[in-house]
Amino acid sequence: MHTEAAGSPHLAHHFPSLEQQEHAARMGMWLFLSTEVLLFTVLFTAYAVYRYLFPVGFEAASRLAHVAVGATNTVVLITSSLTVALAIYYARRGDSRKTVALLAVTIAFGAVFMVLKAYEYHHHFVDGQLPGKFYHYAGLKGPGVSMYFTLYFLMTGLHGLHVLIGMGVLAWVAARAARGEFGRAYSTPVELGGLYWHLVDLIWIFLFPLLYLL
Amino acid sequence: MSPSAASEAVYNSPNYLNAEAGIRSWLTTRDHKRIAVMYLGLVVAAFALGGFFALLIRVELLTPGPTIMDAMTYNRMFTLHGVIMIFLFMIPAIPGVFGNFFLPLMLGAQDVAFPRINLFTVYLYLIGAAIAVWGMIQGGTDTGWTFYTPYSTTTVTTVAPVLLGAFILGMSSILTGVNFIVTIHTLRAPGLTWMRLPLFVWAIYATSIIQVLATPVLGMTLLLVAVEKAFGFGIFDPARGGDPILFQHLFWFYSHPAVYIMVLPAMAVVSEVVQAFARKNIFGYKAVAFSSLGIAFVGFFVWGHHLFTSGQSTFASGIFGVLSMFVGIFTAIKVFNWTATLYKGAIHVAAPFVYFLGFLYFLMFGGLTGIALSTVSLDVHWQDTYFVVAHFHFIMVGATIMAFLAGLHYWWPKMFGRMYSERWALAAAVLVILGFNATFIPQFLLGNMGMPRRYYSYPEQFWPLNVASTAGASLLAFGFLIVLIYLVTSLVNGKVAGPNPWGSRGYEWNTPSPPNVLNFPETPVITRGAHEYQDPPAEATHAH
Amino acid sequence: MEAKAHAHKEFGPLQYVIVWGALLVLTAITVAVWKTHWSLGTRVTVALSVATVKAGLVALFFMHLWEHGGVNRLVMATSLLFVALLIGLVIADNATRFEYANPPYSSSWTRAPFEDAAPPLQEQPPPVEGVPEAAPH
Amino acid sequence: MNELNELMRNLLWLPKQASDYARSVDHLHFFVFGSAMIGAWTVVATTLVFIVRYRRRHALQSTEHVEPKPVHEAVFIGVPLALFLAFFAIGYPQYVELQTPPKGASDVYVMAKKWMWKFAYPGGPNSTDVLRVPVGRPVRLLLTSRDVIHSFFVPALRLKQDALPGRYTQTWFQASEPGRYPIFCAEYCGLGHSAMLGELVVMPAAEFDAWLDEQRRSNQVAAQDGQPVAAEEVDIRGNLVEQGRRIAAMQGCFKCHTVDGTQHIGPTWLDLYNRKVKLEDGRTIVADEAYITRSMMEPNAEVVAGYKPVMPTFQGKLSAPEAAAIVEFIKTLRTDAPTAEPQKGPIYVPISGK
Repeated sequence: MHTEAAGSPHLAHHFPSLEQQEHAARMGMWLFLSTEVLLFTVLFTAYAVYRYLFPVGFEAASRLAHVAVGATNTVVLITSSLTVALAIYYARRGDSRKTVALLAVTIAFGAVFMVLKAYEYHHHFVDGQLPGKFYHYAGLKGPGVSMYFTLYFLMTGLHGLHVLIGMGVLAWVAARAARGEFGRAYSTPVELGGLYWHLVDLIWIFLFPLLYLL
Repeated sequence: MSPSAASEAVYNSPNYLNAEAGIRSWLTTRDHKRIAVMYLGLVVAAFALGGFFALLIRVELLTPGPTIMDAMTYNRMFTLHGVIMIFLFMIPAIPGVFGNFFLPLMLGAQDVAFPRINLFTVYLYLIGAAIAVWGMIQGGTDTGWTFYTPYSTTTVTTVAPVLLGAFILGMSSILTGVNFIVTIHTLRAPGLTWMRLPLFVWAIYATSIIQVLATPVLGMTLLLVAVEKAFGFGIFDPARGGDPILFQHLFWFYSHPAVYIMVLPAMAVVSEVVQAFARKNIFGYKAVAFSSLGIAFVGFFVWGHHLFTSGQSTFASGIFGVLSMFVGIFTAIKVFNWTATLYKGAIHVAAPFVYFLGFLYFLMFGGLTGIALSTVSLDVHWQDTYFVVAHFHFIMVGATIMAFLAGLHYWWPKMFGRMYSERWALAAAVLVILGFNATFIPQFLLGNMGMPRRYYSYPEQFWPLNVASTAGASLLAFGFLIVLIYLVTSLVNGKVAGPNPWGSRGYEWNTPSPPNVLNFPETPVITRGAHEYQDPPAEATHAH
Repeated sequence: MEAKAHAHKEFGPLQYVIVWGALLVLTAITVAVWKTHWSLGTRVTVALSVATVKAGLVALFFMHLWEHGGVNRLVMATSLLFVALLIGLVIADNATRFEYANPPYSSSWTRAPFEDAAPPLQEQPPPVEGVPEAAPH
Repeated sequence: MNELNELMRNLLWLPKQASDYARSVDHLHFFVFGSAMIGAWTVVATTLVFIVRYRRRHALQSTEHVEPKPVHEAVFIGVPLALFLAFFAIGYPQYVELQTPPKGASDVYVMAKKWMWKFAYPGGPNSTDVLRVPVGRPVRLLLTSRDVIHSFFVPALRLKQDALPGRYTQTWFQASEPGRYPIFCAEYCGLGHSAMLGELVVMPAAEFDAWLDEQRRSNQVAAQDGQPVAAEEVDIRGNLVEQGRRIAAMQGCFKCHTVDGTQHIGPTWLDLYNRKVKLEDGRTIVADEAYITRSMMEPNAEVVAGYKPVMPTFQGKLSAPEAAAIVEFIKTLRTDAPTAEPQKGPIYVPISGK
């Protein structure tokens, strides 16, 4: 399978042409994204194990999640993925104005996501639906219930952290785009920032049904 | 490609050591060769520290009761030893030093794909090491390097800094892996097809895949332990429905492949050494190359053989047990092919070759005891005894350190332009190999007798073999000391090496010693595989 | 499919909007299925299949795997393989172990564990109480 | 055959085989060891022959290009794989056997805690650190732990099973040789890990039955862990000091505290009573009844300087009279009173406000 890569004309040039450098950067980013996937896999594995062991507790606890907010957040993130994909499209065509505008919209969507997330967290805090030993919600008790909230907070917390980092990265990219650094020849940072943002979206696509709907 | 073909200019231009002067030029360098030298200093320091703790442990075990320290100190000591040796030495040693130095040289490249990230990994290493060591001095973690829950989440000692340190070291390891994979994919010289890659590159490639895919799992798992200990979220807490075996699964999903992160680079080094000193191309290039990938791949399927006695299901133990047999095959292929490489060779028994022989011996016996350990019912007796300790020291200290020393001696003239004293080197090699056997063969027998590991005191029947092991350890330490002394003095008064003192035909020798800053005066064009020792040399005939 | 025709060209805004629309429709489908009273197994299957399709759309089109592919596809496929491996083998262990080696009062504790001589466990669990009928908000 | 078994067993420093299972595992061990040795030394010998035969004659000697035929690699893969799979094919069924207790095995509950073993038999009898089993009958062990993971290890049975907190694991064995065999804890569990020793006593079946019957009848045996001995019982047995010593032994106090002045994990009990002790926080305190009792119930509140706060609480595990009995026992441990004659009658001071 590796010989196929070797045969491609792309690798025949030794000196790092811009094209080759972009190829390298993109590949590095994909490798980094795969480490992110495996980082989350630990939590997905824990979720799978405890979901399997405590089906009743998890199903009951997941009904305490705010599905409407979660669904809204899904739409928000999907839409932000669209805007960031369009930003990359325009960055490649050297349209800085549209790129910056679309990136700004993406960051705004990220902010909306975080605000909605904070709203959910607030409600869970007030109701005592908290992880592990802090769980004190009187309305629902039993094996596995506090474990659901442990995983809920760990998974959404880590994801939220990634959203914040993604917003930071996109803001930095937008600032560079505003200075007109990107054009037809070079727009790699926009693309890499976009890849990161898509991954954040991709993980949420799985978190939403697992935590809210099952 | 031959030195004679290289332009005159490159020999007159400054080498990488002299190109710039001053501490600052080192701390901000992006030259892969200088980064490698920094790694060399760091990992040797870590090895000395970890080795010092190992000696203290052996002295404590000289008598059945308390000898020189109390139980708490002892428990901290073996944790320190494990954490330092694994995270600060074994994992970064060969990729960090030889990978960084020789990967671009073997690819005909000027540097790795992301030089700035490469420098960043050194700083991550330093930060991670500082946090971990500070934590161990401050609180003194007593969990063992395995951090098993619920012990690690309930112990009174400080665990969080060590977990955080290991996490940061993991990031360093991941970035190194990403860097190497991208470099191998994108920066090969013209004509350097995948099937012409030096075997060193193949094995480093396989190592990097494991680093990238396994390390994040460890990082997250350790963070979960830290969260659990700090906040009581209960994810591994048995009293809250948590499953301690889940921790073991997650931990070993990294830590078993991590064993291959430690041994694959060793295989990378000796594949070069055996060809250079037998003056012969490898027997079965494809088999050796692809078995590295095989190890990397199958190595991910076998972690459960650490859990045979943990309460894991019989079914799962069967799956992990049978898959473990397959991972042994890839190592067997390599051993047979290295041995067959000697056939019809022209063997020169110099220090690196002696270390190669030591490596072959330790890898074979370490590997076979590994197969014995994954024979499920035998493992039940040996699990968590000194047999396991001896087994993984055979692989890690035996095989990996032999390979590290083989590589260090083989490439020393290339890295620093000086020859070391061959006579001292041979004497030290023999001493190290003997001392190593004397240390760990008694530990195999202790394991057979049933002495569990991490024992501070022990019943009298284990006494004689423990004395033997401690005696061996002191011999081993003495051997390492000699190596350190003659290598350091060779920097000052060693004979000037010349570009290729071994007559090796590895690509990396087509540079002056030490190499100059930009490696190659012009991009080399590769027309033959590395280590072809036929006459006339292949490059002389490639014109037609 | 439409996308296939453009496989070698870069996607334009129109294609992105189409993918976006598909993602919204799929999200609606998951939520709708959640509201039905189908069996848990069916709902889990549908939810996870839909999530996988959505993730595939994002990866292939938004993340350009469709055009760039090659080694990056391999990277992603390999990491997903190991994800499946980790989850699959761990669950295989939990599902087949000695039933009382799983956490107390989990689904594998099918009956009251042992006779009088069993040492008591640390925590006596109540059954799951107060299960809400539907989403409270 | 038996001589060969003994020869190999001694050669490999293996302990006595106390069950048929242990013997069959050892036979696999010998097979693995033998074939591995033959294979490995063949490679070593080949290497040495090559080194001599193909030593370098001159510095720039050239060599021919040797490529393997597919058959070479097939042999390199096939031979070890066949051997390794044979190991697995023998070893795995043995493991399955070990994991599958036969119907009709008698149960023993094993509870591990820092740093002792408790064994409980159906119907109440229990013991600390000593596991008595009949020879020739299958015994199933159901293991659990009070705190962290421990591992029940009997080298003579080639048997090991982790004890997990809050849940049960199981294993079984059928001892074939009467005798006394050591039990180790094989999973690292803290300061007293290496002192967490036990003993397996394999008794003739009739003797075992008699012992168990007597235990069941006798009131001497304390109730299970977690159900403190009632106050009257302590009184009835009269000798409070002896009672204290016995309770201390049963609770595992001597894993960490000595009575002869030797320093161990915890402070020695010799001359402890009324001693002035320096605490971690710098205060000095007199070790009176109140302090000693507090140390049992809230051990980590006032830790003596130089010691680690590792003692588990005995709140709920010791009743007030039991704690008092231990205090009485400590009071008698004095260097100036070498013949600590047990006092008669209950003279403890009840602890109020507990």
